[in-house]
Amino acid sequence: MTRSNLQITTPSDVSAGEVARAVTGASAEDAAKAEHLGVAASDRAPCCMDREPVVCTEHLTVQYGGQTAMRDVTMPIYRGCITGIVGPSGCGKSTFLNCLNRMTDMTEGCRVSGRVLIDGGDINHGTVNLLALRRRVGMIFQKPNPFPLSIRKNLTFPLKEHGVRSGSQRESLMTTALQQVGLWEEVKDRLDAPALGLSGGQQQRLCLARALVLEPDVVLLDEPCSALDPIASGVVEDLIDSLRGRYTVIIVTHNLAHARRLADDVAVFWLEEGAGTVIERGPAEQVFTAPRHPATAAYVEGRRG
Amino acid sequence: MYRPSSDMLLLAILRCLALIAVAIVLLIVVFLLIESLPAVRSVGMLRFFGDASWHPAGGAEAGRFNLTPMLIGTVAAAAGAVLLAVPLGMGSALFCRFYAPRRIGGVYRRLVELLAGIPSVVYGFWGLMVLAPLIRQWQPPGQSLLAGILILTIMILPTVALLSESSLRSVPRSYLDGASALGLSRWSTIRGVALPAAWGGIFTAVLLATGRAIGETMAVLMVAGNVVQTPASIFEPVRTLTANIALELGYAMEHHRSALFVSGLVLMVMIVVIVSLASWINRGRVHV
Amino acid sequence: MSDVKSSQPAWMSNRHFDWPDRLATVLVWLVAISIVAIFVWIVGDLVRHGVPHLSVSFLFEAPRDAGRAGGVGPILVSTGLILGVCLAVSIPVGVGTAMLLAEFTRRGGGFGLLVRRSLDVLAGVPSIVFGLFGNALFVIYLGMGFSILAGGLTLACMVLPILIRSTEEGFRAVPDDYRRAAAALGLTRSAALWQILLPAATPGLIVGLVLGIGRALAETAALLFTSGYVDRMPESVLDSGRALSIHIYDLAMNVPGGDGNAYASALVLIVLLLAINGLTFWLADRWLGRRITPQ
Amino acid sequence: MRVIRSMLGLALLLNLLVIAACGDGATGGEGEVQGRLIVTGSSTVAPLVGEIARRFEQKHPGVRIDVQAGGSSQAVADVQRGTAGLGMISRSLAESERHLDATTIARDGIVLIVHRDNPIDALSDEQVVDIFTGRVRNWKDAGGDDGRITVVNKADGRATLAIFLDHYELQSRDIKPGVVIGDNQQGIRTVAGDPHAISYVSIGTATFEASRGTAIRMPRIDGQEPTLEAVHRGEYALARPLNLITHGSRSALAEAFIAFASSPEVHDLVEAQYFVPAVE
Repeated sequence: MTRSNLQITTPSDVSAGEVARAVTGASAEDAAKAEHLGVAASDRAPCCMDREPVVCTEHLTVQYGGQTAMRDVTMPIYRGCITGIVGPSGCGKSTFLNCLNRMTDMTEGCRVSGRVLIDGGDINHGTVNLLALRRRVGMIFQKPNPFPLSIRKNLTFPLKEHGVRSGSQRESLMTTALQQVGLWEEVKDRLDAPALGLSGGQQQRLCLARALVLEPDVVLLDEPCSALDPIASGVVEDLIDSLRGRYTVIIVTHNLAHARRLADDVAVFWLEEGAGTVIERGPAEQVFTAPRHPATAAYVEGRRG
Repeated sequence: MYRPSSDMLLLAILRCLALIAVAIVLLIVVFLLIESLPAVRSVGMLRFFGDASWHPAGGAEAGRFNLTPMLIGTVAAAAGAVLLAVPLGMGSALFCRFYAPRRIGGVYRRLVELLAGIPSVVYGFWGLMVLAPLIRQWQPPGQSLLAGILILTIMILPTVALLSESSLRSVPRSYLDGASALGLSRWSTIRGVALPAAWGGIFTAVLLATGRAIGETMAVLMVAGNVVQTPASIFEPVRTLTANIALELGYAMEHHRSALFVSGLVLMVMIVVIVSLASWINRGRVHV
Repeated sequence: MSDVKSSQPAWMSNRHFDWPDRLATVLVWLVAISIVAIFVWIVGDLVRHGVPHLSVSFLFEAPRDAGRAGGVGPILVSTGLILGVCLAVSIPVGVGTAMLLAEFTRRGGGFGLLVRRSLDVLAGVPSIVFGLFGNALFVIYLGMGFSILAGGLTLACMVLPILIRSTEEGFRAVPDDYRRAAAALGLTRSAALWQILLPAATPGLIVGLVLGIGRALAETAALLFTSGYVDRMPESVLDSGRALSIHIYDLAMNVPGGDGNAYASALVLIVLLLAINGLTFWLADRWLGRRITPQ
Repeated sequence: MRVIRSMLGLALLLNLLVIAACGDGATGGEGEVQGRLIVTGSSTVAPLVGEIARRFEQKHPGVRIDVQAGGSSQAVADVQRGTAGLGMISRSLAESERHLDATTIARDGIVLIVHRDNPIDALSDEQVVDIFTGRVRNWKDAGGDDGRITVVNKADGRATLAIFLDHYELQSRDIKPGVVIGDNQQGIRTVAGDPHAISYVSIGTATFEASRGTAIRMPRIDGQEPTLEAVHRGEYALARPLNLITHGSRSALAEAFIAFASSPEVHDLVEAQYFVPAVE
């Protein structure tokens, strides 16, 4: 992990100077921490050690019908890491997530200012191919939302729409994805059964498979376990854990234990002046053991939030 | 369980009132049967479908009672209208739900509702004054199966559009969000997710529209030319079962009148089949 | 900026052209535009030809010369009377049935199912079959002759399903808490119905009424052989009376030179229906907070 | 059982309504007639009877006469059922209708009508038959301009159709129509709107319409001038009587009205409607 490495992957110096500074600053700091925590971190995910920012937000502010919901979030997210977004409800965590694949476009009266850079490209730029962007940035929702189709079609239909012409190729990609989420053994005999007949945990894993089958780089998870029972929740959690290194994972959760177990990095959102913003971010260990912001300290100790 | 007597009385009254709806259906069927009985008895059901032509004024002996051309006319007009109205109506519903900017969508929807409220006699009048003469310039005589199909299409289109739209509206937002998060295009989302999810409601809409097309009288009567024949092309005039009744009931006597009630019975059977189909498809819901 | 382009990720360029998606968009817009065009065409035609014949006196005068001249005064009165008969019969029956269906029957119960199926069938019966039925039962069998009474009763049978459906929705929209609260107070169900549920369900009833009136006003085929087409001022509900829609039909089909007044009458009818339609949605938006779809 | 009982209840209710309805039927006073008379039937006769009724009402203020056009067959049905007190038919009584009483109030004929722009001036009987049976399909072949003929025929059950068929010894099924219509007026309207159409209607109606500028013409048939004078002289082959019919004993009102309608007092009305007054 070197400075020159960073220079290559950050966007142009002209436009993203500030980000570069933020990134550099953060990474220098993080590097120290990483060295400090060295062994533990590398045990979990060697890939995460590169500290190469994939997603950078820059003064990101979101308004719903004139009401500011999230203000001035500037944050890098590193390749191959699991980044946990924590904080009390209503402080802009989901809003932040929705900015990263422009799901905010779907909400009437939603205005986004600031920038989101993925691989150095501004996703709000006019020429962006939104469909390709969303293929690159997968998303899992709080409530499992498989399509009202068969299990098979839930996976093959998006593939087909994204131009995978060959049926046999779609089948094999589907099989791989289902195996990846550990669903294959459970559903291989009833691939043509309606997906809505699966249990909640199975549905959520199907949704994950549906996202993974498109081979995204970044996976956004919006409280993926909150609608599941503890056992299903554990299975999904293990699954997310296994994504480390291969995908850049951003997970919103209000379950602190969950974040502590899973995340490499953590960002704490807090409501300040009626809008959510990041009050603290850094490696998970540091945020949980040595919080710098008093609100974070109160929050992680369970005194507030 | 204890029930106060006032409750029992109320329940009894309400039951009687509710039975009126049942009674009306029964009475309709009974009267259609009673009135069509003389013709069925002396002409025989077979002749309604096997006679050489429809010339019922001659009585049971000299008259001819073939309803088949009108049955074909009814089915052809309704089928043509449904074939045209379904894609258009669905397009309209999709426009409202997925394509139109919010304000335009609202205004547009109101407009379709207004179209739904225009009486059939006004559509018929417009067809008579505008549509049929237009077709006549191209292919005389103008009053034709085509004119009937077009007028029926305009009439049932709002039904298809509004019911499909409310069916699309009931597709959960999470499906659509899921589809966009996968980077599916608008059309892929509609084709792959929204339409399959709304299928039941849309199919019901189509069935109800078919029922309406079969049962429509005035507009078809005014534009379709009313010649009893099996049309060889869409430019030829046809007579539907409904138009036949409207045209001849006032002048019909004895077996002729009775024969018209037979065609009413045939219509009724078609409608009951369609309604049953619709409620069978919708058996999960409360209402058709 | 050139280096931005060179290091740009693949998804940044929108060069990919999604043919099916574009085609669908164009088609859907075309459909919407053509529907608007047809609407403008029809309504424009009616307005263009109808307005010159329209005046205040047109609304009050009697038709002369088979309707080519004069107005629609008696016809509006007949239409109103037919509607009046229709509502006087259908409201009590409709409200009672809706009350029973919503408050006293289980969803899967046999009696409720019988009534519901009957209403479904009734809603689908073609209006001309109602005409046949009304002609056979009211006009001939019950000896009412061609009369406003016979026409109104026939229409009452027709609008019953619409009225019941909407009123039942009105009852169902009343929160269960009201019922429980009433029961907890030891009220009889009839008392609860009259005092609490019926007032709460009134919006549904009114929307149903307005929809039913719309349907009844637009009806022609069911009235042809029940209320007849005498175009004079009716003196009682036993007189034959010509409804507005039948007047349009007669002028359009049977009166050479009747076009002008047919257009004007059609315009009057449309304006009446628009007013009623507008009222429906205003009421629905205001009271029910949801939209009612007419079928 | 419950179903049957409530159906009975409904029937009872409806019967009560009807009994109430029948309460204020026509009542004949002494000397001055009054009450209500319903007249239904032929659309050919209806406008004339309407005018006569208006004049009759002016003379007898207590009287209301409702005239309803339907068709001759409806008149027969209605007077038999008693739905109408008086019927109008545009033909003689048929063999099977001898039990009814008919009074002729005027005479009429049937003419062919074509669009005003159609140059055809005369048609022979053969040509008429050929056109209506579909053997001739283009006006070119009947001496006119090029253009497909639209045969406008009347629906089964119309008196005009029966007389037309009778005259040409045709069966209803021999006719190959392009459009089927109900009333005279509808026929006139259809022909006036279609330059290639041909139909047949009452002379009275056609002359009346032509005089008010409707776009129709009446070609000669087999050399006969289709005029009221010809009908008057009894020379017109396609002529017919216009009758008022009753069933059973006539009410005082019906009697008075029939007497009025067939009296010379209304000859001006008959002529104004382009019919020929009945010869006393």
